[in-house]
Amino acid sequence: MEAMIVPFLESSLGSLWPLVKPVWPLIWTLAKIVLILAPLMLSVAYLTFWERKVIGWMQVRIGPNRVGPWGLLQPIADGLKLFFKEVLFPTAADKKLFVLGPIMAIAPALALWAVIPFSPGWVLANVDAGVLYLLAVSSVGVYGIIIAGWASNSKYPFFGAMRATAQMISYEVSMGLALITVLMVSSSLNLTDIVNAQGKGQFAGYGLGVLSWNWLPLLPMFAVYLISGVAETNRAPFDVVEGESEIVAGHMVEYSGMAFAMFFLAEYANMILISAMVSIFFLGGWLSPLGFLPDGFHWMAAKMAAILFFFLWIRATFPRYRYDQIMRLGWKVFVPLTLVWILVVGVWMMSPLTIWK
Amino acid sequence: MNSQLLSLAIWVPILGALPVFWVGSERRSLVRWLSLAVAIAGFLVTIPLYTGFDVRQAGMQFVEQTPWITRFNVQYFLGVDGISMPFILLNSFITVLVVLAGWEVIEEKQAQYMGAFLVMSGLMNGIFSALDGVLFYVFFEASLIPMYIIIGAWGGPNRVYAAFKFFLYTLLGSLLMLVALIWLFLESGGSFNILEWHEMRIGMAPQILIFIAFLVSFAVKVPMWPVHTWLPDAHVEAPTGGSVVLAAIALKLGAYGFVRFSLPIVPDASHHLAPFIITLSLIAVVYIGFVALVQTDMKKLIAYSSISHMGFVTLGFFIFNQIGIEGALVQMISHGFISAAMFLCVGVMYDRMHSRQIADYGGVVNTMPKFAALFVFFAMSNSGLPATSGFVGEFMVILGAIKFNFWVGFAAATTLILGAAYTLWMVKRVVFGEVANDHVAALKDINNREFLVLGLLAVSVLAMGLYPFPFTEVMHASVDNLLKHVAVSKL
Amino acid sequence: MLDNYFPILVFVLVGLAFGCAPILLGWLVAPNHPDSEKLSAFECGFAPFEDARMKFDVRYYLIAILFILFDLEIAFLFPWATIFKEIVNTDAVKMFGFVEMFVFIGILVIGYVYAWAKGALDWE
Amino acid sequence: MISLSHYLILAAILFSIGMVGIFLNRKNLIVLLMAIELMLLAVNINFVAFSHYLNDLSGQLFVFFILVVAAAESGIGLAILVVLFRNLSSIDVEDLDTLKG
Amino acid sequence: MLNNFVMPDLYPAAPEIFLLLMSFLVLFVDLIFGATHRWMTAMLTVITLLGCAAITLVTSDGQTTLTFANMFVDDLLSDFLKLMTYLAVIMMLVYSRQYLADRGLDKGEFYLLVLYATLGMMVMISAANFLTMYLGLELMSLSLYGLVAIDRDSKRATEAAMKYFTLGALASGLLLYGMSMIYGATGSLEIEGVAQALYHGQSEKTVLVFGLVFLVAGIAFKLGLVPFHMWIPDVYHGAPTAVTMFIGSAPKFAAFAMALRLLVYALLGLAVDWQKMLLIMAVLSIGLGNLAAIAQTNIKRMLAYSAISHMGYMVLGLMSGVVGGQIDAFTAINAYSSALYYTVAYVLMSLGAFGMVLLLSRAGYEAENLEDFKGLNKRSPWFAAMMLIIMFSMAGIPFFIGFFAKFAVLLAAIKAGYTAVAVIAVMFSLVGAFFYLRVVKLMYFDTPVDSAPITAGLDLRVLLSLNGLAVAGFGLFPDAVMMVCTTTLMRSL
Repeated sequence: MEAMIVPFLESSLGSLWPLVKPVWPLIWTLAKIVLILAPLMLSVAYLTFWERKVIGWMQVRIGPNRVGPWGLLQPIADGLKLFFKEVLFPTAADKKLFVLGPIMAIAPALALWAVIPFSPGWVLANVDAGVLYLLAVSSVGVYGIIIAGWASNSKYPFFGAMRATAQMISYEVSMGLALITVLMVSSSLNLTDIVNAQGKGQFAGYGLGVLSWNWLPLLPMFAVYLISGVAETNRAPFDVVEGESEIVAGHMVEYSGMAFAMFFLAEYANMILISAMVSIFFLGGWLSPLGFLPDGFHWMAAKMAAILFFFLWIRATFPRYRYDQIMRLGWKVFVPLTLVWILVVGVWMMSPLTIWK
Repeated sequence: MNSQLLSLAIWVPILGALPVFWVGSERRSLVRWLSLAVAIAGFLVTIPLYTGFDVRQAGMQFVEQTPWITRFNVQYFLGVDGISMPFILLNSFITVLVVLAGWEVIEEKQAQYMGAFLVMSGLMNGIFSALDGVLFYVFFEASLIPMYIIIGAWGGPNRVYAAFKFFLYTLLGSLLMLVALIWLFLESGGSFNILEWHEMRIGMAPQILIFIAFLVSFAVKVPMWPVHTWLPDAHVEAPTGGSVVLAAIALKLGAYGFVRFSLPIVPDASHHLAPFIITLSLIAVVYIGFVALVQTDMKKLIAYSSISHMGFVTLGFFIFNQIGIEGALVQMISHGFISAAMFLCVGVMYDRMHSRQIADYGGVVNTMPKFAALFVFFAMSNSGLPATSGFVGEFMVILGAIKFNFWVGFAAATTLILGAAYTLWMVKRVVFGEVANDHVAALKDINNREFLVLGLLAVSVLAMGLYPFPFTEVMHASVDNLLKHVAVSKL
Repeated sequence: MLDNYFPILVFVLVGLAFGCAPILLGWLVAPNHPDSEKLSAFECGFAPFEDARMKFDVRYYLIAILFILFDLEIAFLFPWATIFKEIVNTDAVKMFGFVEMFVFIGILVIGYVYAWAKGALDWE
Repeated sequence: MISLSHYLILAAILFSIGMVGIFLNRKNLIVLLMAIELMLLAVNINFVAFSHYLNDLSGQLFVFFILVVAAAESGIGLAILVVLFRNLSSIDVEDLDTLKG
Repeated sequence: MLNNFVMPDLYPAAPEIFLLLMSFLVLFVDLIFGATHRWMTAMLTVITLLGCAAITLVTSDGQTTLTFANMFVDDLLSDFLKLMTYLAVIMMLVYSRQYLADRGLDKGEFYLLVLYATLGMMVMISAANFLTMYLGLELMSLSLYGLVAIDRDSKRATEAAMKYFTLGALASGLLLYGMSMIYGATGSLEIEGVAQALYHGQSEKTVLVFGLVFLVAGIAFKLGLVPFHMWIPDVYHGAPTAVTMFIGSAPKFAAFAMALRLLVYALLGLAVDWQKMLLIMAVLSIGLGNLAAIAQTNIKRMLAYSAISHMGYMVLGLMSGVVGGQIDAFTAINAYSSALYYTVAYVLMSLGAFGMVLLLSRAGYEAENLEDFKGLNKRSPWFAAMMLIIMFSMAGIPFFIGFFAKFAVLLAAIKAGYTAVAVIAVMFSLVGAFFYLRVVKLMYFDTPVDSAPITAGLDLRVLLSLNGLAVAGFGLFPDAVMMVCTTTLMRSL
């Protein structure tokens, strides 16, 4: 596409072009970023709306329905409301860190999208170390929470932050280990390659691509990754971090207005990200499930939507876990399970029965 | 000829000390008799050294040579010549006396006391017979350990200070010697054999340095003025036995070192620095003699007298003539007997009065006639009365000194007056006159054991004074040989 | 090669800007009438009487330490996993490449079991 | 263009900051741990830079192990810190004064 | 690329592998039976070490074998040092059994950390690559940090652990920085490769020397040389005596191996440069170690300063191998074997000295002040004699092993032309003699303050006696150990 735009600009800007040329890559990149961020923000907004609707339906009520037709303008109203709310800086807080907290939470949640491929070639940066980048930057998100909790200098945020940190790093371990099996079978750290690797295989040859995706041979890992993803985003039923009835809102207690909104945005952006990652690692990304259907972004979107629905579904269904149960699940179930599965996959790949050539 | 005699002389007392330690101090009489048996056995094994000694031969006799530390070509190399052989006998003999002297007086930890002396005796025999540099050094240093313990554990009120001073002073000297030994080893192309070193050629500058290294070591041990200050402290604080061994044997180690190392290995430096040594010796003889005069403590007085007498020895060595060196050697042996006897005498009084102050005594002759007789006799010989061994040595050294330089001889001769002055004045104050106080009045004369000890020494002193030939006879060839070595420049 | 990373850098900066901007805007646009009650730390109606940064459970440290260890294990597994197919297809290292990593994991598992048995993984 | 020496100078600066941090820090032991990490990271930069310019992978391999060891080290360091805090109720460097002489 | 792979020969690393496997067994045995049968853990630990010794002996063929892609070397030197290490560790375990039990410190972790520290030392000893050297060093150090803090309720111990940790980490940082520079200059992490690069002289001298400075600083830290000695007194003092004994013994072999492999095997070409640094540090260590020891009232602290000075003497040997930049095999072996011999002698004495501290300690009482040695001769003449032997040996008085160690080192130094340094060294050993003598003085000349009977177990008594007698026996017959040291180095250099 760039190849089409550049000559156009060259001819239309004329003498101004030499001035633009040096910064052109930057402009072009920014344009692409906007192209990613704008829909993302919209998704975030409507994810909140959808969440309330879905939960409403599941609980046999209607959900938001007043603002705009079918309540569709509700997220916009929420956003505006937060925008005009007072931003408080508690006296006891460490002001600089207090501001830094939400920034550190949202920035990685957005920056991670840089390497996510939406469909062949639709990726901002097709880097070979994509998986590493994902792992590295997603860890930075923890800092946002812990900084917020520390900076607030108040007990609830402090506890919330401690809990959140411990929980997030615990599940990062199982996520990382689960990812190992994916890497074993796809032999690449490049996300596009990982998706493409899922398009090959016995079943894909029969036109049943859906059965060649990683979720089936790596089913336990798929489950582990998905559930860890829920825990990683501190979503119900692992939402002890902000558990309203326990510690009010965890690390966000002292935040208000836009500062609070940042955390909120980060959480939903992360949810969408996790769903994208699950799609890519286990559900074949943009690949179509059946051979005769064309591949494309719509598959990716559909898969992400399905996973997001799963997120909302379990929130409506499950009661909140106790904290010790969460830690036990992470350390005593997921870690051994993933380790065993690495062995299983290893043996499988060594054996003549291997399905990964 | 490989004989085991020297090894026996060294190891019989040391190994004999082990059962003594093992028996422990609870069984006192067993410990005493066992110690005595070991000491006598130690003495007996040295007698063949004298009887089997070939007086015409200048070289080493009773040689034993086996590799010890092959890595550095260190050998277990023993041998004696006419110079060192008498000291082994002297040492073993004195050990017997020391054991006897400690018979009843030592009440605490007697086993350790006796054992320490036996070990000490063996180590000192090792020093006198070692012909390997490292072996010599090892014995030389190791002998500090028992002495340190003896002074510190059974000494007087200020014993800890004295023990430290003794140890550190001596160590200070010997450490430099170690460096010199290593240097010689490297220079000689990998040999610690002292006899080979005697033949080695060394330049003047290293000679001087080596001489100084040895000098520091031996001067402290002798002790020469001005590094003598440890000696009065050590003597005063040490138990009687310790003082005896220190005075009779340990001091000789330094002097012996000069003869074995300094003179033959670095003769040119020795010649070059002889005036310096002679000066120091004369200062020791004269100045220390005066110092001795003003002492109020008997042990201190004898200690200073020892320094003064040892000044004679070093003087005798560095005038480089036969009579001087032989005189010095005779003086060493004689001083071994006499100083031992003097300290034993003081010990006898101290055991009864628990005081060494001259002022506390007076008129001892009235209550202890036998003792007084012996004491006076030893005092006479200490001041060089003819017909005692003290006279022989001093006379020979003075003769040698006059041959070398009249004024040196003259200065040395003043010792006859000074020695007589301080010794006899002390005897006068202690032994003669009225009974000074009730304590003196209550004194008991010496018992048979003490009489035996002192008597044996008196006989030795007298014998040596009247007929020194057996002693000088064995030295003759070796001293001759030594002088030949010294005369040849090694530059 | 580094060109690939340029968009990432830009995106990170945009992310940061995106974090700052709304807060700044909100601060500018929104009303600002602080009072001491508003600005006090959230408590159950009491004034907080001690510093909120108090001692906390040592188990959080434990989790942190365990996390570091496992995360590093993952760091070692990553390169291995990425070339595992290659390993399997190369006869010279097939068995070795497989066994070696499981020796590594095995050692870690032993430590893990030990920690489990010692109760390091228990929260209660 | 960035050359080897740039990396080396950066590493040297970081390393110095780390070292200075250890010696001049009189406040907090955590800062000390971080200073140590900083030093190790500086070393890593060195290794990676050299490895790249020498076209030899072993330097990067070394970095891997340094990272691991650094993590283990901070693990131990934290553990000791926790124990120390239990005993001392403080993690000030200045309070480490029981042992003297 | 993968096709070029060659399966490494595991045989040369058999002792390490055995120890690792056994450590798992120990771990689980302790887990299952530990609470009630701690002796099983201890016993298994000793058995493990004995097994290692057996394997080392059996597999020792005197050949130099490289394995693991030239990262690991098995030569006579490594076999010898490893055997010595096992011996030191076993002795430490026997010595400290009662002490640990009395204080509730005989946890399973103690034995495990000791095993892993030993493994680290073994890897260090066998390292043929900077990487293995570093990993071994860290495995050892990290275990030691943990060991120092094993008494969790002791303020002193945890503080010591913190100091040890901080300075230890700083040291490895320095070491690594040096390694990275040398890697940059020579393009190799292999010790042999570095030596080759230096030999061919195609590396940049400035970078090399810059790296060398840091490398030497790191080594000096681990050896505890002035001015990198700050941790030694505090750690020796603060740590539980059993741990102090451990730190003061076996790791010295590993540190020696490290110094030898890095400086001599790898950087012999820079000998002139590192000799100067070592020279200064050796003299400072000997000086400060001996002087500061005088002021101590705590025997562990005193021994710490004495350790500093002893390492100074050891380094004196290490730096005497090359004379004026000319490498001569005979001189080199002479010097390095003297340093090796010194290390062996020192560890033997150090074990004995700390063994005495353990002997006098009992449940609820730490006999770590010099005062506690008062009148020991009255309480136990035998052990007083043992301590006397050890102290005089440390002071370098014959007939004990310490004298011959000093003798060998001095000989090497004088041979290399450092006569003045040798004179300074012996003069400071006079200062040193003072505080060793003071211990003897307390034992023999003073009356006891603490008249409680010595309650130590038979194992400790027997071992301590053997240790003391060994110090004396190897002094009377020093040839055997010396020859072993020399042969070892001759066949490994």
